[in-house]
Amino acid sequence: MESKLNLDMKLVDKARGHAKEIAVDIQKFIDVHTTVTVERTVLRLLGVDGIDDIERPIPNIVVDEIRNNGGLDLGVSYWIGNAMLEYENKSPQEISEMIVNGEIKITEIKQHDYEEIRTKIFEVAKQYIDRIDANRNKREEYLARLGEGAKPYLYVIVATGNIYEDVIQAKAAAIQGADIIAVIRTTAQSLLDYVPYGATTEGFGGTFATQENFKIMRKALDEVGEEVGRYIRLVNYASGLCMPEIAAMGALERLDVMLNDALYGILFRDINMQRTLVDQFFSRVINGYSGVIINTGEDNYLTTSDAYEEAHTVLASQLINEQFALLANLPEEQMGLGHAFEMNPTLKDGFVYELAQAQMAREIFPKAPLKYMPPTKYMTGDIFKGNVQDALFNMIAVLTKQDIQLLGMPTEAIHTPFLQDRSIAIENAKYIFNNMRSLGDDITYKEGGIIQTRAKSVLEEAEKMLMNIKNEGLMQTIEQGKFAGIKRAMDGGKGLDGVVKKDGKYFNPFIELMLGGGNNE
Amino acid sequence: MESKLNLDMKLVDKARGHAKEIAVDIQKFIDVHTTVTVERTVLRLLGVDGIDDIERPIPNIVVDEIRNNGGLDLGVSYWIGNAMLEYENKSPQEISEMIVNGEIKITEIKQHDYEEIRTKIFEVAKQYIDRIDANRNKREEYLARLGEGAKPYLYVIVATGNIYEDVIQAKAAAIQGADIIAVIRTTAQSLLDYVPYGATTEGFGGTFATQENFKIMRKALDEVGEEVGRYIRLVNYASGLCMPEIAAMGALERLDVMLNDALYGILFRDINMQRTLVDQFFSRVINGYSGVIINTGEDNYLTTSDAYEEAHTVLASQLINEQFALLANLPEEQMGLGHAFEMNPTLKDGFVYELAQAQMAREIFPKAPLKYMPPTKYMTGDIFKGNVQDALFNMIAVLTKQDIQLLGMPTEAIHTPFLQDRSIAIENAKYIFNNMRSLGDDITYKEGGIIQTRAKSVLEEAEKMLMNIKNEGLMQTIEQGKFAGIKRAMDGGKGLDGVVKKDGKYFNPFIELMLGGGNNE
Amino acid sequence: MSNSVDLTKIKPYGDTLNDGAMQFSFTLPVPFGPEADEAAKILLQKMGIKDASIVHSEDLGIGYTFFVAYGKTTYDVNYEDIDVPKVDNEVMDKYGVEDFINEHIKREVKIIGACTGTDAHTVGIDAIMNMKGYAGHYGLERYKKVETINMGAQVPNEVLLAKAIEENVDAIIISQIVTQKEVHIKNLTNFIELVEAEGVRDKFILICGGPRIGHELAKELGFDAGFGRGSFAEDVASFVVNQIVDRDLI
Amino acid sequence: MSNSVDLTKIKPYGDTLNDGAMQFSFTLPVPFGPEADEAAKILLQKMGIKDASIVHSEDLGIGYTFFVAYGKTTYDVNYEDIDVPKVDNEVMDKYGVEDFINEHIKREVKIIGACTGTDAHTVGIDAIMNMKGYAGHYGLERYKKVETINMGAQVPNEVLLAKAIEENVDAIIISQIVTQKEVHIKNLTNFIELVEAEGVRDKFILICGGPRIGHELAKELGFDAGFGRGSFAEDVASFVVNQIVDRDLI
Ligand code: B12
Ligand code: B12
Ligand SMILES: Cc1ncc(COP(=O)(O)O)c(C=O)c1O
Ligand SMILES: Cc1ncc(COP(=O)(O)O)c(C=O)c1O
Repeated sequence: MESKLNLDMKLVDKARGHAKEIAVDIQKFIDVHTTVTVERTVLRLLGVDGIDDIERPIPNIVVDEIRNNGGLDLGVSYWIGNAMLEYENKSPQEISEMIVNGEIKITEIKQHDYEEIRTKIFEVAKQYIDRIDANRNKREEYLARLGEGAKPYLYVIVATGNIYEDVIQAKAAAIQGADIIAVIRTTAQSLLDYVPYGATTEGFGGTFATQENFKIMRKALDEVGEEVGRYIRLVNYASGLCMPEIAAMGALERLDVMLNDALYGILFRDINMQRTLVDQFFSRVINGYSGVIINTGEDNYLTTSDAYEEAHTVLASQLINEQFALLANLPEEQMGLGHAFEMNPTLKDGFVYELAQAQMAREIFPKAPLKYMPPTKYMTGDIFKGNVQDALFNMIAVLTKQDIQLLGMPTEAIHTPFLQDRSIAIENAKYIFNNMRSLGDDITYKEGGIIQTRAKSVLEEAEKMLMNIKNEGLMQTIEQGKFAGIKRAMDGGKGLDGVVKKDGKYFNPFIELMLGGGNNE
Repeated sequence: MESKLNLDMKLVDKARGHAKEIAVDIQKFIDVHTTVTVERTVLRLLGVDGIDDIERPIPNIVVDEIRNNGGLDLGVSYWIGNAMLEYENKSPQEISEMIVNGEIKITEIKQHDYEEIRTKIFEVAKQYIDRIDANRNKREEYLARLGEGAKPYLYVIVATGNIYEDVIQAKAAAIQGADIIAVIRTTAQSLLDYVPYGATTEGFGGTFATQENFKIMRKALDEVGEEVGRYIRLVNYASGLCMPEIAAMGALERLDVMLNDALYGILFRDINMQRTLVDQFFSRVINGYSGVIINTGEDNYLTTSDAYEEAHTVLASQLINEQFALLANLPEEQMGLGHAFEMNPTLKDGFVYELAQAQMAREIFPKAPLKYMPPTKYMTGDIFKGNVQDALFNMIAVLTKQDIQLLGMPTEAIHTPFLQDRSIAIENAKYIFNNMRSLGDDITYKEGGIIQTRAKSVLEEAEKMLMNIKNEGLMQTIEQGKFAGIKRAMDGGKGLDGVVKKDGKYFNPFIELMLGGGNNE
Repeated sequence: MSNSVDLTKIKPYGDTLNDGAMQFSFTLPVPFGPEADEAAKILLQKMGIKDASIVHSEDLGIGYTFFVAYGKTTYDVNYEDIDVPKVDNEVMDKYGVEDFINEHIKREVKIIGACTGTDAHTVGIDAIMNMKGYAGHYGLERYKKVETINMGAQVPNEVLLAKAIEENVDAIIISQIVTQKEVHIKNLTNFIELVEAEGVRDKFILICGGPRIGHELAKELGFDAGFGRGSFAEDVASFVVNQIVDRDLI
Repeated sequence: MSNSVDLTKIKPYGDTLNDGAMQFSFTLPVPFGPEADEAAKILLQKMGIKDASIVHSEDLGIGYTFFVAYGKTTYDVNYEDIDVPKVDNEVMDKYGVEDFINEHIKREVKIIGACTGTDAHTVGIDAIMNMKGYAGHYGLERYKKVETINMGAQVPNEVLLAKAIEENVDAIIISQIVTQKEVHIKNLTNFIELVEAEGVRDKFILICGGPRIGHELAKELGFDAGFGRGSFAEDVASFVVNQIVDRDLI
């Protein structure tokens, strides 16, 4: 792609270099730690599922049992593998049920040969890896057979709280033209240190993310996809205290996009940074391997800070997220880095600045399927004006070739979308994407004009910020409130007690398998 | 202004040359004809006004009397002047009233010396010319003292039928940010061969254009102009069977803009072409002299024909209108040539083609205060989408620096504007004009891209069309249905019987005074 | 599935079945402020809206206030009881109509059309009558064995009727686009009165059309059929040829 | 002038006084078609709308139809009868509040704030409390002689109250942005219950705020005041300092 901004690519490389050092530094910490949800994820990927009679998820019971007995530093793989050697013909699920029923004390079983344990576990793990491979292939088959909508993809949310009502609305949206459906999670699910179970029909401002709900919606979208002759992608939210578990569920149920960003959890959910950075790594490994696009949450910064003043923090964060993703072997083509149209509508030339920002993201991340978020902060109850704000947002997207367009709703400041709001939003986007389709290719930006100058200055500030972070450390920078003006302490927030330092013998078969091979290179 | 379209200016000159020949050819016809409304206009400008007891306007009674007695080829100036020599100390108004009352037979009075008649009439005429001069100066004073809104001016219509209700709505609009208020005429007034009298409170889809209504609204806008600290312009509609009379009323009541286009009347009102072309000349002389911006009706073509297919007819007509205006001594700065945003919203790249068209108009008529009309044809009852269509229209205006933006209403396909519709429309325009203010200056169009190519081809077609018209004659071309696909016969339509061939001694003091001098050069 | 609609009691749907959710916008002639919001809310309550919420209010600058509101209606509608009168013949395409004429009528069908009264909007009637038609549907002029006379805009009712009688047409079709102050109703009613006064009501098939006209309204006014937004030449043609046969006007 | 409003009988204004004109949009769970339009019209008629006109209807793809409509309400509202409870002290600016404290209270005023329950929207409470404030209005933190404790988001009611008691604050201010399924009502009611159970209701000035909260609602729930969209720190501060004096909490 030819640069329309005349960006200083050397400076981009420099900034990227800082980001890499920042990520590598954190990775050192990640590599020597595991967490309760990472271990529960391993269990899930070994086929462990279900709840006990007071609705506690079995993976939680097993991990808690091991942790309470001081064995989590070895990882659940070790203990389950060990038990499988002891009780031959028993699956991880059966062994887990035995634990739940109090039939065995897993940490007290005789410890078998380490290599045999590994071999045993890898056998099972590979079966589930096959299932993920199958999902990945199935997605590709669908895409080859049905095709997909043109970019920017039209992405809408459903959020009724009731998965069956969500299904109706998702199908309607697909018929109207949506390419991607996200089922918004119920308020505060991200703070639960377990994943609820089964089909659910109640939630606040969203629907519980459960494996059964994933399955129900996946089926519905496959059906409607056949009907409309387009593959319809499904999104859910991983960020939170169960990041890798939800990623695993997504991989098993063929979700296509997963919101996945530790920084989001730290800043906007007050999740402990150590915990969620460790969780993020494994979740990204899973997403990367299973062909799931991740979406990062830079857009959120601009809902609290000013989009004009703090534009560089978005770029800085995107660059960091890119490096974290690369370390998890997640290819650029799956990096749905986030940004947002949050310029104050009363700002003279606000649109022009926003155009610069969006084009800059496009040029700095040419292969990434950028996720572009709609105006939210400056939306009001004036739905007529709101629809125009959304139109301008759609224009920027088509002008700068964004990939994933989370459609703005005229009622953003009022309620989660009504059926008709979604239809209005889709109509808006379809009109603009078609009526201005080639405009972006037909215009160029004046040398040294407002757009080029703005992009240049944002890039410079981002590079400076990254250099500082590199020098001070990412965690320290967050402690100082450099992102979104929010300060979070290293030891504050939720979930720190779920972080465990690994033993030398710790192993996680999935990280090894997913990073090492598969159809991902 | 630097050309962004890389237009072939030689071809523009060539097209303009054709248009000039076309206009000059018609002017030969115009110069030897007068019409009943031209003569009524002369009376009005000599101070004749009022109605009789069955509400017939006095100017009509006088002109009909003269015409019925075969004297109209000399013009009313001749007869009134003659009567003034006969009845000294009587004003044209008093003489007219004597005619109305049957006290005198104006064509039977002894005929005085021709030069004395002229001198007499020129004396009176000059008094009214002074009044027009005073209005012009007053406008300039206001503009100097209060200033005006930034371009594109926000132009909205009021159309309640009730002038007092119109006043309320016009004031509200000005407070909300409108710069120009047009009082839409009641349906079919343009087909009346007289101008109604007095303040009116009933109309269909509009309010009668009367001198009293002009006065009432002018006063209201001057008041609200003081309140908001901006001069608020007032518009009415001249085109129709009373074109020059309304222009004269506008000049006397300080209107600022006047819809004024013979082609509109011919095509859309089935007014006879000979009649209205003669009327147009005098009306433009008046508008030109009194500093009133005229608005031409090319936009209307696109409400019946397709905006993509027939774009060149708009340009051809603009060039013809320009030449007609120049022949009437109307300066470029007052030529509000019309065009419209009427591309089919389902057309891929429709916006891009429209951008080409609007930019082309801008570059070909750099000094003209272009009047840009909103989407109407493809507006539907979907007011949410409608507001987005209007937003795109506003974008093109600010990108291409249009001057007079007739704001689109979300309810265009439903009803004449509600108070709230106008507010929504003004909000829309203010948002976009500010938020994208400098975008036009910051972008350039690709050499040989869609925009440049489109402008080139429209220009070429327009030049060809003008060459054909030049060869065949304008009236003949209209007979063939070359504009808006509507055929009108030379002798068809309304008002032909009001056309009169001038006698060698005919004179019209106002044409001589207005073309000859004043503060207009 | 949780969602099963009771058609005898339908209610608006926001995001949950029968939530009754509706959006409103309107202006009240009272000054911007909390009292204005309250007035807007009370109005909605009177209309049977519960949980009325004024989500936006705006000062219109002259002591009037504009509102956007949401709320939930307490009313429902029995959908099963609804019976909308409709043109009941099947719509044939151009070739179908031409075949029908050849087979059943065996002569030219003559249709006169106009946009009457002060109405100058010809695009609609042209869409139906002119050669090129509209949105890819050819107009009546292009139909074999159909002769058309399009009198254009602003045609007085008297002139149209006189011409129809003179030309001995089968059908008279009238377009009315402007509806302000019910001018279309007055105009169409007047036309029917004229036709009846002339004693020729049974000779003609009378049709009107326009964006605010429906079959039901047309019937009420004394026409044989009415066609609203999105009608095409084939709708009119199919109706006319069927009527000629049904009413034995062959 | 023709236009004179009778405030005891106000009606919506479209383009003529008392025309009653209103705009509606809503979805019905019935398939697109003339019957759907008719159902929409009947619903509006039940709501007291005359001349209901469905100007747009759209197939939502799942047997549901979306409508845009206009019509004229037959109801009116007596504006003169309206009495909206409002915070009745005058609003002072920052300097006014500071002077008021120096003059009448002569000690530090302590305010604790939080966004409670599951609500994570801190922008509103930050706008009131944080140094930088909002839209050019400084936040409470910047007021001299005002000490603030901003506990941030998702604070359980119990934790907030315990901290308030521990710190012996004057006022507790709570933000609630999420209102789905009336979660804000439940949450705020629960807080009042806690305060009463602890027997400390009279010790504190209790305030809540958020885009869907008004003074009236707040009073109903048992708070001393409520502040909606567009409130600033000075609104809260003025109320608090006045209450301290009026309720003799000095
Ligand atoms: C184009 C247009 C014009 C053009 C007309 C050019 C022409 N030669 O027709 C011009 C610019 C001249 C014009 C002028 C005016 N217009 Co005008 N115009 C429109 C506009 C933008 C589009 C109408 C149109 O062409 N639609 C496309 C056609 C294909 O659709 P249609 O007419 O509905 O026809 C279809 C069906 O209804 C049906 N149909 C229609 N007729 C018939 C007849 C039969 C027999 C059958 C079977 C079917 C049928 O079939 C057609 C095809 O599907 C509308 C706004 C809008 N977007 O609707 C305003 C609109 C109709 N105009 C309006 C007004 C008020 C005027 C003026 C009176 C304004 C004024 N005061 O000066 C003037 C005067 C006109 C007059 N005396 O009638 C109002 C009417 C308000 C109302 N509800 O009464 C509208 C709605 C705009 C508005 N919001 O103010 N207008
Ligand atoms: C920013 C934002 C977010 C950010 C919040 C970041 C943060 N740190 O605050 C993020 C991205 C994290 C977020 C997440 C969610 N959000 Co949110 N969010 C918004 C958004 C865009 C803006 C809110 C805002 O900041 N407004 C600006 C501030 C200044 O205004 P304000 O809050 O009204 O405050 C003013 C007054 O109300 C008053 N005030 C407020 N509080 C108080 C307190 C006191 C004591 C006083 C005196 C005054 C006062 O004074 C303030 C200044 O004038 C709104 C949409 C919108 N445009 O309103 C949605 C919105 C509020 N969010 C919504 C939802 C549903 C969510 C989620 C639950 C979605 C989900 N399922 O994941 C999540 C989870 C959040 C949770 N658990 O609470 C819905 C709420 C729907 C409803 N009516 O219940 C909205 C309306 C969007 C929508 N249409 O869906 N959101
Ligand atoms: C990256 C990311 N993850 C997750 C979420 C949603 O998480 P929660 O369920 O906590 O609202 C968001 C919301 O905007 C996000 O941006
Ligand atoms: C040039 C011109 N004149 C006049 C009019 C209005 O004239 P009438 O009163 O005939 O509707 C228009 C309407 O669009 C116009 O474009």
